[in-house]
Amino acid sequence: MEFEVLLMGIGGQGIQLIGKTLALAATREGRHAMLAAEYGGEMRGGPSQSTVVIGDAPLRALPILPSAASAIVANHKFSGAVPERLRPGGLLLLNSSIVDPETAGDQHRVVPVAATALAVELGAPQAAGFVLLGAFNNVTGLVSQEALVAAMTELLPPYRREHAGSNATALAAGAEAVSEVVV
Amino acid sequence: MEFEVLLMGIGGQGIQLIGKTLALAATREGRHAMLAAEYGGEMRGGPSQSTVVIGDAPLRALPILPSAASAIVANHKFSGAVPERLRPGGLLLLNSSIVDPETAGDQHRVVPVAATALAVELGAPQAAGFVLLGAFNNVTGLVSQEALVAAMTELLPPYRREHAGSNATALAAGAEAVSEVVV
Amino acid sequence: MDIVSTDRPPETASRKVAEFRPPLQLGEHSLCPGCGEPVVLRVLLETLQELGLVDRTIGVVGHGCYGSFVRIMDVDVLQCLHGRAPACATGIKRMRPDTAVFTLQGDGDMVNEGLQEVIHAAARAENVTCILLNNGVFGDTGGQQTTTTVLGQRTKTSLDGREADQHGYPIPIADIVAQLDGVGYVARGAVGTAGGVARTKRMIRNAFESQLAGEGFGLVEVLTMCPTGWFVTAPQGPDYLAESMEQTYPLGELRPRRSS
Amino acid sequence: MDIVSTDRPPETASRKVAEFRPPLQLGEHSLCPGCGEPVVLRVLLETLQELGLVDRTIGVVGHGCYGSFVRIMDVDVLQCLHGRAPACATGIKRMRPDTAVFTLQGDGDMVNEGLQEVIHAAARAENVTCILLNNGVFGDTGGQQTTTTVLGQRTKTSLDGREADQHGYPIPIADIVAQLDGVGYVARGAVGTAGGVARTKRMIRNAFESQLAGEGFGLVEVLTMCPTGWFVTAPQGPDYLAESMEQTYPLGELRPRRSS
Amino acid sequence: MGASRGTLVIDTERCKGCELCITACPPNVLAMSEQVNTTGYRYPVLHEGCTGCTACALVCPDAVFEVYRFENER
Amino acid sequence: MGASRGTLVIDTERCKGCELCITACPPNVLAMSEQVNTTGYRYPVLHEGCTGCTACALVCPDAVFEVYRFENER
Amino acid sequence: MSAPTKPLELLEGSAAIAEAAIAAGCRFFAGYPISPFTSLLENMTRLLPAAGGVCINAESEIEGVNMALGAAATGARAATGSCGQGIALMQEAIAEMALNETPVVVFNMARNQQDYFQCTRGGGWGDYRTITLAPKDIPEAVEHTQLLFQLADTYRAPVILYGDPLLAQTRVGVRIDPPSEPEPVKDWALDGTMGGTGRSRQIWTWAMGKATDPGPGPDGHWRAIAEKFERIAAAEQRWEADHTEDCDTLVVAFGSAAKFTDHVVAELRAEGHRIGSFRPITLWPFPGAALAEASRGCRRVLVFELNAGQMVDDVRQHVHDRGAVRAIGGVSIHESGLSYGPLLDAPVIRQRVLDAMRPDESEGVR
Amino acid sequence: MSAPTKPLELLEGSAAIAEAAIAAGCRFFAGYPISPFTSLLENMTRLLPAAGGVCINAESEIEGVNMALGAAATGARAATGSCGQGIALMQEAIAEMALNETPVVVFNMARNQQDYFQCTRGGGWGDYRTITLAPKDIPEAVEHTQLLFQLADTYRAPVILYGDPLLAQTRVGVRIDPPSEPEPVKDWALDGTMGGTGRSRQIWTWAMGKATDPGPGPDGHWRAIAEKFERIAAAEQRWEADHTEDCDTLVVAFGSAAKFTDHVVAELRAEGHRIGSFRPITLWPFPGAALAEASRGCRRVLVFELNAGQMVDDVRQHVHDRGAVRAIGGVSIHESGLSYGPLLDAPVIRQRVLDAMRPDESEGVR
Ligand SMILES: Cc1ncc(C[n+]2csc(CCOP(=O)(O)OP(=O)(O)O)c2C)c(N)n1
Ligand SMILES: Cc1ncc(C[n+]2csc(CCOP(=O)(O)OP(=O)(O)O)c2C)c(N)n1
Ligand code: SF4
Ligand code: SF4
Ligand code: SF4
Ligand code: SF4
Ligand code: SF4
Ligand code: SF4
Ligand SMILES: [Mg+2]
Ligand SMILES: [Mg+2]
Repeated sequence: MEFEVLLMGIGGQGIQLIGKTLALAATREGRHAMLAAEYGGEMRGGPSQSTVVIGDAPLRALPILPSAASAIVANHKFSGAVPERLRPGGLLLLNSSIVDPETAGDQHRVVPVAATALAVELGAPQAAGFVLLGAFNNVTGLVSQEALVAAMTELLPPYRREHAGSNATALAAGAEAVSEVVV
Repeated sequence: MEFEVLLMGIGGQGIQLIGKTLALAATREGRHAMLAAEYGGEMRGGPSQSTVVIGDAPLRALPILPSAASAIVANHKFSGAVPERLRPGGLLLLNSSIVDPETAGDQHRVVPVAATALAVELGAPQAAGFVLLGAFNNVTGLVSQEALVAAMTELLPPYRREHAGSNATALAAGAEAVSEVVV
Repeated sequence: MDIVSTDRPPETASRKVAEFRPPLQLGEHSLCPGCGEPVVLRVLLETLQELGLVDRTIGVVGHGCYGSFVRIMDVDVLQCLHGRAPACATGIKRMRPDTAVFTLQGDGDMVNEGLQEVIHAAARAENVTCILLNNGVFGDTGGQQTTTTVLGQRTKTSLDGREADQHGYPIPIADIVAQLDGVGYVARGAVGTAGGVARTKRMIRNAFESQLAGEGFGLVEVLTMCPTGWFVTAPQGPDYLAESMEQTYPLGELRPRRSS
Repeated sequence: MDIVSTDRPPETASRKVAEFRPPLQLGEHSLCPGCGEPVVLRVLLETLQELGLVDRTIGVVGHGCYGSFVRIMDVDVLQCLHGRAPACATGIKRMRPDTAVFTLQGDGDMVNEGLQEVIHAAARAENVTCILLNNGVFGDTGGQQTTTTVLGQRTKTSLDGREADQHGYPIPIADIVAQLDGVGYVARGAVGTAGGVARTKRMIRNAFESQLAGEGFGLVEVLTMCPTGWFVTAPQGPDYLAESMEQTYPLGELRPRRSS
Repeated sequence: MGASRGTLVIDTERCKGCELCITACPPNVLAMSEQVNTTGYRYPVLHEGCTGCTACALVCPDAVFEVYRFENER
Repeated sequence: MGASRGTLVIDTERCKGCELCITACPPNVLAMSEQVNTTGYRYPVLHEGCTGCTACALVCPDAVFEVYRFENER
Repeated sequence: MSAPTKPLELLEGSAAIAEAAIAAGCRFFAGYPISPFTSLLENMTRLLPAAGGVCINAESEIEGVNMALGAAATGARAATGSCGQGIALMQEAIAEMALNETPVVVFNMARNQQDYFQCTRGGGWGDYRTITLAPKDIPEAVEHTQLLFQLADTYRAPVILYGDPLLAQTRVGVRIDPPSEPEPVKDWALDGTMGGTGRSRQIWTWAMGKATDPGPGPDGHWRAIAEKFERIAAAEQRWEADHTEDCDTLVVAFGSAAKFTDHVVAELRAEGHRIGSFRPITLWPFPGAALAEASRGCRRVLVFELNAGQMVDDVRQHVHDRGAVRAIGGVSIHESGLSYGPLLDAPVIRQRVLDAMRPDESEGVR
Repeated sequence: MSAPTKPLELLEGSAAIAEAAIAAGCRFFAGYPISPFTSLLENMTRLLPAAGGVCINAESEIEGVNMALGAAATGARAATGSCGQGIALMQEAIAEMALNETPVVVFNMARNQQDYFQCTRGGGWGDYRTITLAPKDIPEAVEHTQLLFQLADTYRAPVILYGDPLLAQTRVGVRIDPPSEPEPVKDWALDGTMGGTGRSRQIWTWAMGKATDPGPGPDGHWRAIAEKFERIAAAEQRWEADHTEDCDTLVVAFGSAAKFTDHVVAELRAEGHRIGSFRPITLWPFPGAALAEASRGCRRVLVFELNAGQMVDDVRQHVHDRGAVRAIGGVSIHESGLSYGPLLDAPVIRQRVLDAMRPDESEGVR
């Protein structure tokens, strides 16, 4: 089985980093992972998207997914493609601080997480993405929470190592926020 | 009818210039002419060859002649190709000051002209080629002798104009030298 | 300290002394916060306007972040191949001697890929004006080392800083060009400070005036901030420029106009 | 005046002080009478021999009349693309740092087609020796104007003489290179006179010694006669060289070795 | 800060928050806002004492400023 | 012309007649032949007075000369 | 075509081409010496200034082609040229001109026929093709030169003349007439006048347009370019076919080589062989339909090209029966490296054709 | 192939290729930034010095490729790369390396599939071909990278990897193993040691040799090279064919695009369509015989390539029934100009295939 995640936001929200974290965590757990960045070209600002696929055997997924089982939407600005690609009944995890869950329609299993608000609350506004990832991972159980923390830490460049702690807290807070959601 | 001439010598004997003279003379007379230089590349010294074709209608001749009706051979050094290309019975005009007519075989109509000796005699050692051309033209009657002189004069670069007189004399001397040859 | 309202022009008698953007700029650029290149675009367009060259100018633009300016410059423009602007400008100027022809190139464009083009054009005394936006990196491709990167600078292809042994020395193109015969005007400015911007604008004006007077090749090198490619914050840009780049590339007129 | 017999070595006690040709030259060249290039080949090969570099030298030869020297130089040699010798030499030297690497290029090769290569290699401080045979024309293609053709010279592409307005100014490449950081040694010689040949040889020796000492990029520009491309007779070559080329390109060490 | 000899119009929506204007202002009368514009950038706000020198406009890469000089100093 | 302090071997067949050696010779003891070699070029002939200075060999593009210096001036 | 009153001029091919180009309105030329292109450059140097044009001995091929691009961008008829190596260096710019639509004539005075792929498949970047005319002799080269300037302007595209040493250096009597068609109006050309109007001009391969007047962008623009090349492919195929009605053996060749094969075919026809000839005049667009037609019913299609087999790719794509195709040419280089070797000779070709026609020969695909 | 013990590394394609190259013994790399090649250059900058190699951020593509040529001439395993425009600038040198026999690996991290001609037909000069491998995904790119260094040395020729943005920038879990084959001995390489022996070495496209030991010269040498390329053409064709035994419709695609068409074909197979797929792995030598075989009996051969029609030339030459060929791809460019546009998407491709399979469709040649 391969499990696909679409990640969508705008530049600066850390979409690429949380995608990498998820893919690396799965890899470190001995699974197969693919992370495809939607090519933004050399235009600055604008959409940031990526897709992660995780499986137990060598992957067959395409680097441009025809459809996906789940999505994390951090910003509504460029998320027009989500409803198209997310399979009916798929998991749609929203940053409800920014995206109104009402707009998500009823095709998908919507899980709202007030990620930005939570992150600000934790004193780590840069970590909203990790709140979303922690929540997403708790809902899907894709990888272990420890693997996520380890992967996040590994990926931080030396001069950002000081964020490791607050990012980990954010991951935990995200998981916590959806702990009662039934998958 | 198209009439072909092969011209062969070594660099410095003026082979290219007499070829041009003949072709230009024919052109000025309103005929069709072609002058093809055998490509010597960027190697210095060595063979100098060209071919001239003259006709009354637009020419059909190839720029590399499969065979020719006549040849002017100013030096034996690289003339190996002549017997091959000159049609049996063709006219073979030799500079007998340099090339031994005995070596010419009996396939062709050999006309020896002591061009170098004649040119030196005339006090114009540079003009041996024009002696050969004058002789050749007299034997073949390809163009008028006046046309040859005019073409030669036209082709001389300004700083060599002083040779015009001695070249003309050489042309005449060549014609004279073969005036008794029956074509 | 009171905050002054700045959402509309003052109602008291006043004179507008600076405009948002020059009339020749057709829209917004999309360059990074703190980038120095749009500043040069602005002073260039202002200069064309001020010299009355609007309807007889042809620009040739190379490849770099400034490449996107072709969409917002309201002059006839050729977007050319990377590095080749001086050659294209030559063809243009020779066929249209009455126009003002300029190139807009970066250090990667002019001093890497197209070093040959600019030196040959200068020696050929082509009567065109080349404007170099020197930020010491390939900005557009994400911050790799160019030939003008200063020693010690970290880039994505000089990870521990540019080292002379491994990566060679920076090339001061304006100094080289200034020494060639055939050259009418060469200067080096910078846009890290307001004074620098003003002086740069005068240099660009001098270069065009030199072209109009038929004095030969003109080059204005402008040091510009590239916080993204330098891996510094935008506010640090001007200081970094002054402390690193200006040390290697002193500012000033390297070849003043003959007439002046 | 008696004519001395010169068909065999003298029988009286004597010492041979000049050899027909250096042992590293494998055969005759096919260049024009009075060409200066074979003289440089000779002193180059003699120098390699004298410095004991015979079995650790790699040459890179460009395109020009000297290109045919690859057939007669008894050293490992790459005949490279027109203009690209300094780039090829870079790859070679970086992979074989213990060899002596040189390029042999003409003015057309180095200052036209490959201007960029040589300047970049110099700025990169590549530890190689470039030898420029500057005759101010494309000799091999029959005498067209190069960037080093002096003003006033007639060529097949400057029929009334090179005119600055139309054809631009000559580029003094050695002077440009001499000013770059990263450079170990730059000199300009000429082979029109015996003294010039001797001095040129010393320059070439200095350049190789500089390379062996790891001092950075070396360039020796040698002015050579090209009677064919200059449309003068062979005996006129040296005078023409002195009167026209040397005026534009003064001889000497433009960047002496640091150690000297 | 003395009286203002000039003032600005600041098109805050265009600002990208690079702060070049802040350091460029000779009398130091510009400061960055606490708020962000719709693109998410903080932008400069003007305090009393502007001289209308145009330094801010000269250095701003994003053409955020119009500068006015008062006929009579206020 | 003084006595010869040196002498040459001239490989006349290699000569291309460029005359560079003639002008290069300091004591002016080289002159071009009247004859031509088999390639058709005139070549240098040596007169008395050679100093063995090697100038001719240095300038000759065609490696025509070997130069000898006598142990004792003749 | 030519006025009967004007006398013939004995011109070297390069001179004839230069005169034809100038008569066609060429006003800018930039080139770098290389054999056998050099003589075209020299003739342009000699002739162009007198015609009010500019000829630059460019410092390199890359500078030459980009100068020509710039000149063409202003609307001037512009040309450049070189051969093999130099054209290789120009490939980036040739692609650029195809994609930014600047009309430049490129004279590839090649050393031989080994650059067929170079001309017909580019090697630049992106989807583009270059109209390539391969004259068989100098009078045709004159005609093609003028046609090429017209085609370049008509389609706003770079175009190529595929010449060779025989075309460059042979002298024949020719007449150069001014071209019949007038130069098209070029409202797209950069003349500097549109600044400040909000509708200033832009030449750009990505065709993104101005902020006030967006262009199609690379996707739309490159698709439009591809469609243009399809139109050209349909409209501009040129060829010559001889004795193809009843032939059994068809000889396919281009350029100078075709002049030789034609000669051989004529000889063999005269001797009673059912042989015909087909010559693509446009190498691109390759006259595929005409070849299919001409080769219908042929048992053998003999491809003679002086290279290791390049045009044969196009022949195989279009010939009626692919199994009938046989390559009878080959690499053949003069010892100087700069021209054809001994294979370009009528008797040699005749022998190759006869060998291929031997009934005992198996008729395999090569 | 890969040792089961070694864990997977999550690597960006460019990083995986860089590691594979270094594992294969690459010790010299020179390149110039251009998207999407830049990341390969950056990874080489990061990794090569630690492996004892040299990575130069060359000042231009021309300098980069000639540095690599020089490095390879000494026997080092050397590589360079770029995409479209930069590869265009390298064409002269790529031809040179083919003709002077210096083995260099060229990474064409292309922006799309519009450079098929550029890779397969050169555009340099003279008769040469370049072995070109087009991996469909990153694990295959790793394998191909190592294979290419081996092929380059085996045949002493430049070779190309045709990548794209998906291969350069996607991250997957991969394992890089050292290559199984040892590096061949290179007695031809210039090491400087042969000076003064009378047998000093020479690398030269014209192969004229030394005066004391003449070489074959251009005629002989280039004919030998042409024969070498014929040998390569025969020996090195690689392809993948699926469901071709009984298929009615064959989809032909290469590189990343084939990954998408395979997906669509598998879907349609599962739905009962008699459809198969054919993927040339070597773009040159094109696996013509295998395609002829695979397409035997097919009513439709659908060529999907993201360009205006380039590989279709090769398909037409070799496919069993030329009349069955239809192009279903096209130009499709991302708005940035730097990557694929919307056509590279499984649902879109599926639709195009279904449209082409509609029975009412006329089965014409495009
Ligand atoms: C032939 C070629 N090589 C490489 C590129 C890729 N490229 C585009 S922009 C750029 C960097 C330009 O740097 P610079 O000119 O300094 O401009 P900046 O982005 O720094 O303003 C490069 C290398 C290209 N477009 N063409
Ligand atoms: C790319 C390329 N362009 C042009 C040529 C043709 N070419 C061969 S030699 C030469 C002239 C070289 O001139 P220079 O280097 O000055 O040498 P010289 O013959 O004067 O000694 C040229 C232009 C070539 N070989 N390659
Ligand atoms: S990358 Fe640098 S040059 Fe490019 S827009 Fe950003 S700051 Fe400016
Ligand atoms: S053309 Fe000039 S450079 Fe070439 S061999 Fe002759 S004299 Fe020497
Ligand atoms: S105009 Fe001058 S004083 Fe006023 S805000 Fe701008 S920089 Fe400061
Ligand atoms: S300089 Fe301009 S863009 Fe930067 S902060 Fe000031 S107003 Fe904003
Ligand atoms: S060695 Fe000296 S003196 Fe003797 S001939 Fe030669 S140049 Fe003259
Ligand atoms: S210099 Fe040499 S080649 Fe020239 S004339 Fe003297 S001996 Fe002969
Ligand atoms: Mg830059
Ligand atoms: Mg020269």
